[in-house]
Amino acid sequence: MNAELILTLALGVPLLGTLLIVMAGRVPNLREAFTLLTALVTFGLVASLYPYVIHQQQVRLELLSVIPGVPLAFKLEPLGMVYALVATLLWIPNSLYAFGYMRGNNEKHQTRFYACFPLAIASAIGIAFAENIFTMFVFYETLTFSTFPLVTHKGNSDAVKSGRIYLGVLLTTSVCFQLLAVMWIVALANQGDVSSIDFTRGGIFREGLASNAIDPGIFGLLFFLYIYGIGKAAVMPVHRWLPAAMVAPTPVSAFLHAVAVVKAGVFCVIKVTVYVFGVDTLRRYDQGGWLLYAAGGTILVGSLIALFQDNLKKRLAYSTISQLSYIVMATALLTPLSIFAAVVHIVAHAFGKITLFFAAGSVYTAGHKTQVSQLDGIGRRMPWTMGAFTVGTLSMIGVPPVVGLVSKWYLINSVIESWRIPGGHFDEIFALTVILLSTLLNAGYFLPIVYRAFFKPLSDADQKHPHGEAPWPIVTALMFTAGLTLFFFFWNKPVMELAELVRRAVG
Amino acid sequence: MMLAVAAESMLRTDIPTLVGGVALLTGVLLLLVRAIAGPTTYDRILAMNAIGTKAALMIALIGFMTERPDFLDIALVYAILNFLATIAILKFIRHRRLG
Amino acid sequence: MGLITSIIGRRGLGWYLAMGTTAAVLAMSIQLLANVLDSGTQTVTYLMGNWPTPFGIGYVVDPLNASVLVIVSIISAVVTLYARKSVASEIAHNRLHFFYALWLFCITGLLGITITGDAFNLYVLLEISSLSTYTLVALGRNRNRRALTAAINYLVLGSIGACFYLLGIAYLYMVTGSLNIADIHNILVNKVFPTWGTDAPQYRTTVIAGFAFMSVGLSLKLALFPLHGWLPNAYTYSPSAVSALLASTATKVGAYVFIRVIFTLVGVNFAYTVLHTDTVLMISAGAAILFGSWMAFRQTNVKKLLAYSSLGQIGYITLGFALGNVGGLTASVIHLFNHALTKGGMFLALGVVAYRTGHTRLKDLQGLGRKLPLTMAAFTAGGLGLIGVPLTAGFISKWYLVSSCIEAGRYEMAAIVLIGSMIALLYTWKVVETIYFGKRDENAPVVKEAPVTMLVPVLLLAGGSIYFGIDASLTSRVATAAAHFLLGGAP
Amino acid sequence: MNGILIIDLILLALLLITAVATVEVRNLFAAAMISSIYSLLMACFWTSMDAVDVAYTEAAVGAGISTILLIGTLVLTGSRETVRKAVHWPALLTCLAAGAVLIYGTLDMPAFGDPNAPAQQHPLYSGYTQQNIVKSPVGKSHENVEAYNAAQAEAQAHAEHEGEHAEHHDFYHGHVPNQVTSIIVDYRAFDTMFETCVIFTAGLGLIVLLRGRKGNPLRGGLL
Amino acid sequence: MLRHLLLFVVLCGFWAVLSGQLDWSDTHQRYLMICGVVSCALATLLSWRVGFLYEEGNVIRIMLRQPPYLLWLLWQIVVSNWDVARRVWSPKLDVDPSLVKAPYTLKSELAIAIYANSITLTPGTVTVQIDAERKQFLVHQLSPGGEAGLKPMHDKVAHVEGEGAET
Amino acid sequence: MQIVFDYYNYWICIILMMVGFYGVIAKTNLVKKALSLSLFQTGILVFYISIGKVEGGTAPVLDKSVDNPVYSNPLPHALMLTAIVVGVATLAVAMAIIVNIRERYGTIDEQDLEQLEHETQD
Amino acid sequence: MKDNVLMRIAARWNMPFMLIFALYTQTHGELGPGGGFQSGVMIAAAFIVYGMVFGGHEMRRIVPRWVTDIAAGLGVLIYAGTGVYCMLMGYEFLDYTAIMPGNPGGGAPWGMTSVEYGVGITVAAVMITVFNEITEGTAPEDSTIIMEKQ
Amino acid sequence: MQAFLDVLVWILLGLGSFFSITAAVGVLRFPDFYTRLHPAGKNDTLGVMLFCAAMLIECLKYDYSYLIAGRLVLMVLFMLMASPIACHAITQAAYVDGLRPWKKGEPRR
Ligand code: NA
Ligand code: NA
Repeated sequence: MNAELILTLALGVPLLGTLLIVMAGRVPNLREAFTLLTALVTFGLVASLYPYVIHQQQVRLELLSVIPGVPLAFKLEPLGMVYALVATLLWIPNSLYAFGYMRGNNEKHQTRFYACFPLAIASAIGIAFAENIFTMFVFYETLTFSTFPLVTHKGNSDAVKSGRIYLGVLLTTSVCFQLLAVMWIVALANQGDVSSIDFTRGGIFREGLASNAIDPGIFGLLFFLYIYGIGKAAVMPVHRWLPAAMVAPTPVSAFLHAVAVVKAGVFCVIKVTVYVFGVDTLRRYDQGGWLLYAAGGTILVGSLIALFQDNLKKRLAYSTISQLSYIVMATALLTPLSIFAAVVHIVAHAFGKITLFFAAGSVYTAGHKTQVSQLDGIGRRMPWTMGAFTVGTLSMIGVPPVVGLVSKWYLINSVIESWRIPGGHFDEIFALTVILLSTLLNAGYFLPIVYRAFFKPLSDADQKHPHGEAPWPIVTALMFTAGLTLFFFFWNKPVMELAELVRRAVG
Repeated sequence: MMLAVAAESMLRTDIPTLVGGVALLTGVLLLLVRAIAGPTTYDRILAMNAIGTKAALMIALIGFMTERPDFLDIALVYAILNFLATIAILKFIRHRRLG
Repeated sequence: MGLITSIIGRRGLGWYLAMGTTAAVLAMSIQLLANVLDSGTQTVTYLMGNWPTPFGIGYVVDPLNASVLVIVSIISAVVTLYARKSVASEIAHNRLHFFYALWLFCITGLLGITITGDAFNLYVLLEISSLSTYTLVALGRNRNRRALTAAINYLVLGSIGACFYLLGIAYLYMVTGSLNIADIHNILVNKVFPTWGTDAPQYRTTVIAGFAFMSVGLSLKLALFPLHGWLPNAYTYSPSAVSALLASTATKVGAYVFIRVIFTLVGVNFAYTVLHTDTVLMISAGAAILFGSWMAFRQTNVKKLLAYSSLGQIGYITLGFALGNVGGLTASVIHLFNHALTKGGMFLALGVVAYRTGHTRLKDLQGLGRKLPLTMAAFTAGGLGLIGVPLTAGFISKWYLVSSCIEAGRYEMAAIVLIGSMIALLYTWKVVETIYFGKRDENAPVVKEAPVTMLVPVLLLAGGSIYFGIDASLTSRVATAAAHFLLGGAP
Repeated sequence: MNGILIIDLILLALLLITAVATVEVRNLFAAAMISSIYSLLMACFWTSMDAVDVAYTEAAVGAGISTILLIGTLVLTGSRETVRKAVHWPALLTCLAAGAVLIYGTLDMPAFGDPNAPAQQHPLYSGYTQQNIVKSPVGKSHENVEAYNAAQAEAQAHAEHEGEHAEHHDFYHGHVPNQVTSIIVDYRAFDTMFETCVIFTAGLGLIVLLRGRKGNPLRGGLL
Repeated sequence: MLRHLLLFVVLCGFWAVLSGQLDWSDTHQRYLMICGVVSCALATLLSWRVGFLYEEGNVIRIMLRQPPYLLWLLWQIVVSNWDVARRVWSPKLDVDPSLVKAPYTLKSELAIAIYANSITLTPGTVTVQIDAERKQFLVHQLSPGGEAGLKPMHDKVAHVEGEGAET
Repeated sequence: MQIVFDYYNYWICIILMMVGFYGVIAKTNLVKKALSLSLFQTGILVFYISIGKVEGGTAPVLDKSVDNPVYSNPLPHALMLTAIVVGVATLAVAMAIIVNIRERYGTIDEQDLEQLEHETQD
Repeated sequence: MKDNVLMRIAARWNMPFMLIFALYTQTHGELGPGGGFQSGVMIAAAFIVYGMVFGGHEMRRIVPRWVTDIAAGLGVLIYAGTGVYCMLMGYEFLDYTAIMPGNPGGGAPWGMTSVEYGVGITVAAVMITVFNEITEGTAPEDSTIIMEKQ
Repeated sequence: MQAFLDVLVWILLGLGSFFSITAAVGVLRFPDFYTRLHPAGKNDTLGVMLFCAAMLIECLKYDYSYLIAGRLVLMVLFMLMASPIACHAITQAAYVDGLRPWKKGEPRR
C-alpha cells in the first residue's frame, strides 16, 4: 500500500463507517461493533502513515479542485500527524466509553449519535493533513457541523439553546474572520503577493513583506483574523461555546475537549502560525505580543472562573479554556522550542482531559451526580473512576509522573529560550507569572475535588442510594486513558520525534 | 422649425378642412365637459357616443388633410365599435350584466 | 438550433407534454452551451426568417446566456417533474391542462428572454412570462386568498417595470434608430459616445435617461431593493411549484437582462465609469442583503422567509455584477446557478410540506425532521447553502463574491456579504431547529415522506447544490468564460 | 405638416384633459367611459401621426375590448371608488421626479419630426420603407450592418443580373404596400408570434381565473 | 332562400366597395376575390344559422321602397335640425319638453324599427320606449306640437312596409 | 421657444405618462389602478409613434400616386401594435384577478384589502 | 335587451356586415391598415353585439366555448406551424422562402397571409372568451352600481 | 367647375362645423338628459352627413377612387342606422331606470 492510498483510506474509512453505522441502526450491537471497528481501523491507518512522516517523504493527495486554483488537497506533515494520531487514538476509548454511557443512561437516537463521530473524525483528519488554508477551513467547518448534532443530542430546549451558541460562535468567527482571511490570502496569492496558499515552511508572507507588496498592517490584521477566526481555540472572548456545549452527553464533551474539536482549534493556530505566517516573520513584525497577553489573560480568567464552578463539567470546561490558552501562549512566544512545547501540550492535555471527562461521566452514569459538592466520599464507592480522575488532575497541574509535567517543562524552557533573544523581557516575565499563577489555580480547583472524593464522608442522602462503579466499558475506557497519561510520561518517543520535526521546520 | 413650416404650409393648406377639424375638436371639448361633469351616467354616455361620432369624422377628415383618404376604414371601424361600446354600457345598466 | 422547435411546442395539454418539452429543452440547451463554449467566437446566432439582424430578430447565444439558458431549463425540467403531484393537489383538476399551458408559456418567455438578441423582442417575451406568472401566482387562491392580492400587486409593479424598460428602449431607439442589442451597442460606442468628450456631446441626456429608466424597470422586475415590494407575497402565496420556478428562474433572468443591458447594451464603461451606476447598485445590493436577510429572520411563515431570503440573494447577484470585474461577474453567474439550485430545492422541499400538511408556517414544520427525513435533509442542505457553508454551492458563490470584493478593494461589501451570511445562519437555523427539535402537535395530521415524483426533484436540486459545492470546476469554468466574454466584449 | 400641427396640439390638449379626468373622476363607471373617450381621441392622434395601423388597432382595442372588459369588471365589482386623500404627495413627487428625468432626457433629443434623426437615418428606416432588405443567401447570417451592406450590394448585383426574373414571381410586385404589415408579419414576425402568444396567455388567464365562478358554470368549455 | 341569395349579393357588393381589388388577371387580386366570395358565403351561412331575415317581414320590398322615403326623411332631418339649432342658440333656451304617446299599426319588425328610428332621427322627438303590446311608442319631444309630424311619417313608413298596414 | 417646438410632443406625452403613473401609485382602487396603468402605457405608445413621425411624411402604406413620398417610420408603428396588444392582455388579466379579489374579499380597495389582511392573519 | 325590437334589428343586421368587414380587414392587411389582430377583434365584436342583445347563452349556441378554447390555441399553432414548416423545409424559422423554394419573395405573401390568419383566429377566440368569461357570473350581492341622478 | 366645387365644399364644411358645434353647445346648455339627447343625437347626424358630403365632393375634385366615395356613403348609412338606435337605447335605459324628464320651470340639472 502506498501512502496516498492510506491517506485516502484514512479519510474514507470513517465515512464508510458512518454508512455502516446508519445501516446497522436497528441492531445496536452490530452498530457499536462497527463503531469500534472503524475507530480501530482508522487509527491503524493513521498510525501506518507515521513512518512516512518521520522519513519526511512527500505524500500528497489532491481530491478535487473546488474552485480553480484552490484545490481540496492533503499533505503529510509532522504537526498534522500529531493531531491525527491523538484524535484517532483517543477515539477508540471514547467509543468504548460511549457504549457504556449511552446504554447506561438510556439515551435516544443513538444511531445518529454514533454516525456523527466518524464524520467528525474524518473532518479532523482532513484538518490535520490539509495542504492549504482552504482545505483546512473547509474541514474546520465540517467538523463544526458534524459535531452540532452531538452537542444538541438531548434535543431539549437547553440543548437547542446551547447548540445555537455553539454554532453561532464557531460559525460567526470562522465565517467572518477565518473565511475572510482565507479569501484575502487567496486574493493575495492570485496577485502573486504571497507565495502560495499551501502551508509552507517558514510561512508564505516572507517575500511579500520583504518586497513591500504587503502592508505589515494587513499582515497583522490577517493574523488577528485567523486567531479569532479559529474559535475552536477558545481564546477569550470567543470561548463562550465551550461551556455551552457542556449540555451534551459526556462522551461528546470528552470528544470535544480532548479528541477532536478544541484540539483542532489549537492545532490550527499552531499550523497557521508556523506554516502560513511564519514564526520568524511574525516575530520580525512583532505580532506575537498581543496574542501572548490575550492567551495569558484567558488562562488566568478561565482558571479563576473554574474555581467558582460547582458543576463538575463546567469546571472542567473552564479548565479546558485555560489549558488551551497554554498552547496558544506557547505559540505566541514564537520560538522553536515554544512551538515544540505547544505540540507536546496538545497531546498531554488531550490525555489528561479525556480522563477527567470520562471520570465525570462515570460519576454521572453511576450516581447521577453533576455537582462538585455532591462528590463527598465518592472515591470509596468508585475507586477506579476517582483514581483515574486523580491522575488526570495531576496531569493538569503538572505534577510528575504524569504527562502534564512534560509539556509544562518544555513550556518553561521555551520561555527561557525566548529570554535569550535580545529585547525587552516583559513578555517572558508575564508568561512565567501566568504559568506560575495558573498552576496554583489549577491545584486550587482540582485538588479539593480529589480531597472531597477520598477524604470526606458520604453525605446522608447518598447513604440511602448506594451505587457502585460505572458499567465496565466506561471503566475500561477510563483506565485506558489514565494509563496513557501515566505511560506517556515514560515513553513519548513518537510525539517527541514529530514535535522535533516541527521544531526544525520552525527553526 | 415646426412653427415656420406650419405657417408656410398654412397658406397652401386646405383651410376649410382645417376649419372643419377645429370645429369638430371644439365640439369634442364641449362634449368632454359634459362627459366629465355628468351629472347623470346617461349624460356621460351621451357625450361619449357623440364624441365617438366626431372622432370617426375627425379621422376621415385627417385622411383628407394628409391627402391619404384611403384610410376611411378606420373611421368606419370606429363608428361600428363605438356603437358596440354604447350598447355594452346600456346593457350593463339595464340588466346589470353584459351576457 | 432545434431549440426553437421546442420553444414553440408550447400549447401543452397536460403534464406529459410539459415534461417532454422541458426535458427536450434541457437537452438542447446543454448542447447549445457546449456548442457555444467550443465555438471560436463564443457566439451562436440564429436569424428568425433569415432576415439579417438589425432588420429581423436574431437569437444570439454567448457563454453568458447559454449558461442562464441551462439554468432555466434545468430548473424548469426538474420543477415540472415535481409539479405533477404538487400542482394536482393545489389546483382544481379541470384546470390542470390550462395550468401547464401557462406554465410552458412562462418557461418559454424566460428562455426566450435569455437568448434573444433584440431589445424589443425581449420586452415581448418578458411580458409573456410575466403575464403567465401573474396568473400562475393568482392560482394560489385555492389555498390562500392572499395569492390574489399578491398577484395584482405583482402585476402592477411588474407592468410598471416593463413600461420603464420599454421607455428606456424608446430613448435608446431614438438616438440609435436600432433595436438590436449588438447594433445599439455598436452605434453608441462608435458614434454617440465619442462625441461626448467634445464640445457638442450628442444625445447625452437622452442616453442617460434611457439607461436610467431601463435600470429602474429591470430593478423592479429583478426585485432589487428597494423595488422589491411585489416579491415576498408573490412567492409566498403562489402554488408551491410556481414559487420554486419563480424563485429560481424569474429573478435570475431579470438579473441576466440587467447584466446584458449594462455590459453588452450600453457598455460597462458608460454604465460604471461615466454614470457610476455601480455605486448605486452596490448600495442597493448591500441594503438588499441586509434587509432581505433580516426580514427573512423575522418571518414565521417559512415560505415568506425563503422569499425574503431570495431578496437578499438577489443582492448578492447584483453585488457581483456591480463590482464589474471578472471575479464579480463570475460570482454573479455562479450565484445565479447556485442560488437557483439551492432556493429551488428549498421551495420544492417546502412544497412537500405544503403537500403533506397543507401549510408552510414555522409551527407546521415542527418535528418534521423525523417524518420527512429526506425532504427535510434536502431543505437543510439548501439552508446550509444559503449560509454559504463550505462544500455547498452557496459557499462557492460567496467565495467568488468576497474574493472579488477584496480584489476590487470593496472591503465594506465583503463585510456585508459575511454579515449577510451570518443572518442567513440565524434564519436558517431557526427553521432547522424547528424541524429537528420541535415537538409535533399531538393532534397534527399524520405525515408521510413525499411521493417519488416529488422527492426526486427535491433531492436532485439539493444534491446538485451539494455537488456543485464540492466540485465547482464546471460551473466556475462556464461562469469565468461568461465573465471574460462580457468584459472582453465591453469597450 | 399642414394644418396637422394645430390639430395635433388641440388633440394633445384634449388627451391631457381626458387623462387627468380618467384618473381623478370618482365614479369608476365614468372613468371607464372617459377612458373610452381617451382612446377615441388617441385614434385621431395616431392618424395625425401617420400611424394608421395603430389607429386601427386602437379603435379595436380602446373602443371594443377595453370597454367591454372594464364594464364587465364593474358589473362584478361595483363602481364606486372610496374617497381617499385628495393628493397623494409621495406619488406626486415620484411622478415629478420620473417626469423630470424623462424631460431631462429629451433635452438632447433630435427634434420632433426631424427627418435627420438617427431613427430615420439608420439603415432600418430605408430598409423597411423601400423594402430592399436582402436575405443572406446562405442562411447563416450577418453580425452587423457593415457585413450586411456588403452582402446586400452583392445581392443587388445579382438581382440586376436577373432583373425581370425576380420581378415576375413577386406577389406584390416587389413591395408589400403596407410596410407596417410587412414588418410585423415578416421582418419581425417573431415578435408578432409572441404577441399572439401574449393574447393566448391572457385568454388562458381569463379562463383559468374566471371560469367556474359562482354563476359562471363550466358548461361547454374545455375546462 | 331568395333572401339569403340577396344577402349574399349585397355582401359581395359590400366587399367590392371595401376591397376594390377586382382584377382577375392579377394573382393577388384573384386570391382576394376568392377570399371575398368565400367570406360572403360564410357570413350568409352564419346569418342563416342565426335565423336572421326571418322575422323582419318582407325585407326585399322594404328595401326597394326605402330610397324615396329616405330622401323625404333627409329633408325632415334638415328642417328639424334647424329648429333644434335655433333653440340651442336662443339666449333663453326655448325648450318645453314633454312625453307623448305615439300609437302605431305597423307589423313587421323592420318597419317598426324604421319608424322608431325616423322619429329619433328627426330632431325634436326621441323614441323613449317601444311598447309592443299596446303598439305604441313613448316619445319625448323638445317642444309641444312635435307629435303633429309623427302621423305623416307613420303613414309613409306604412307605405314602405306595404301589405297589412292600416291607414 | 425653439426648444418648445422641438420637443412639445415628447413633453406632453411625458406628462401623459406621468398622469397615468400617478394614478398607478396614488389610487387605491384596483380598477382605477389598472386603468391608470393602461394610461401610462398609452403615454409610451405616443412617445414611440412620435419618434417615428417624419416631418412632411405620410403613412407608411405604399402610395403610388406620389413620386418619392416620404414615409413616417413604420418600425415604431409595428412595435406599438405589439405593445398595445400586450397592454390590453395585461388589462384583461388584471381584471380577471380583480374580479376574483372582489369575490373573495368583498372589496377592491387596496387600503381595505390591507386592513382585511392585517386583521385575518391567514 | 332581446325585448327591444330596435336592438334585435341592430344586432342581426350588423352581424354579417361586421363579419365581412372583419374578413376584408384580414385579407387586405398587406395592402392597407389592419390585419389579423384588428380582424380578430372585429369578428369577436360581431358576435359580442349579438351576445349582448340576445344573451351570452344564445351567442354560445352559435360559438360554443369549446370552439373558442380550441381556436385560441389553433391560431397560435398555425402561426408557429408556419414557422416550423419553414424549418422542416430546411430554412430558418419563419423564413417564408421555404413556402416557394426557388422563387425568392414568392412565398412571403403566403407565409404572411397564413400567419395573419393565425393571429386573427387567436384574437377572435380570445376576445370572445373575454366576453364569455367577464360577463358570466353573478355580481356579489352587495355590489351596487351607483347611478348619479339629478 | 372646380371653383364651384370648392365653394360647395366650403359651404358644406362650414354648415357641418356649425351643426357640430351647435350639437355640442346644446349638450352643454340644455337643462336635462332628455333634452340634451335632441342636439346630441341628431344635430350630429346632420353634421356627419354634411361633412361626408363635403368629403365626397373632395373625392370628385381630386379624382380619388370610387372606393373612398363608397366608404363615405357606407359611413353615412351606418350612422343613419346606428345613431338613432344608440340614442333610443340610452333614452330607454334612462327612462326605465326612473330618470324623470325635466319640465319647464324646474331648476336645470
Ligand atoms: Na396591416
Ligand atoms: Na397587419
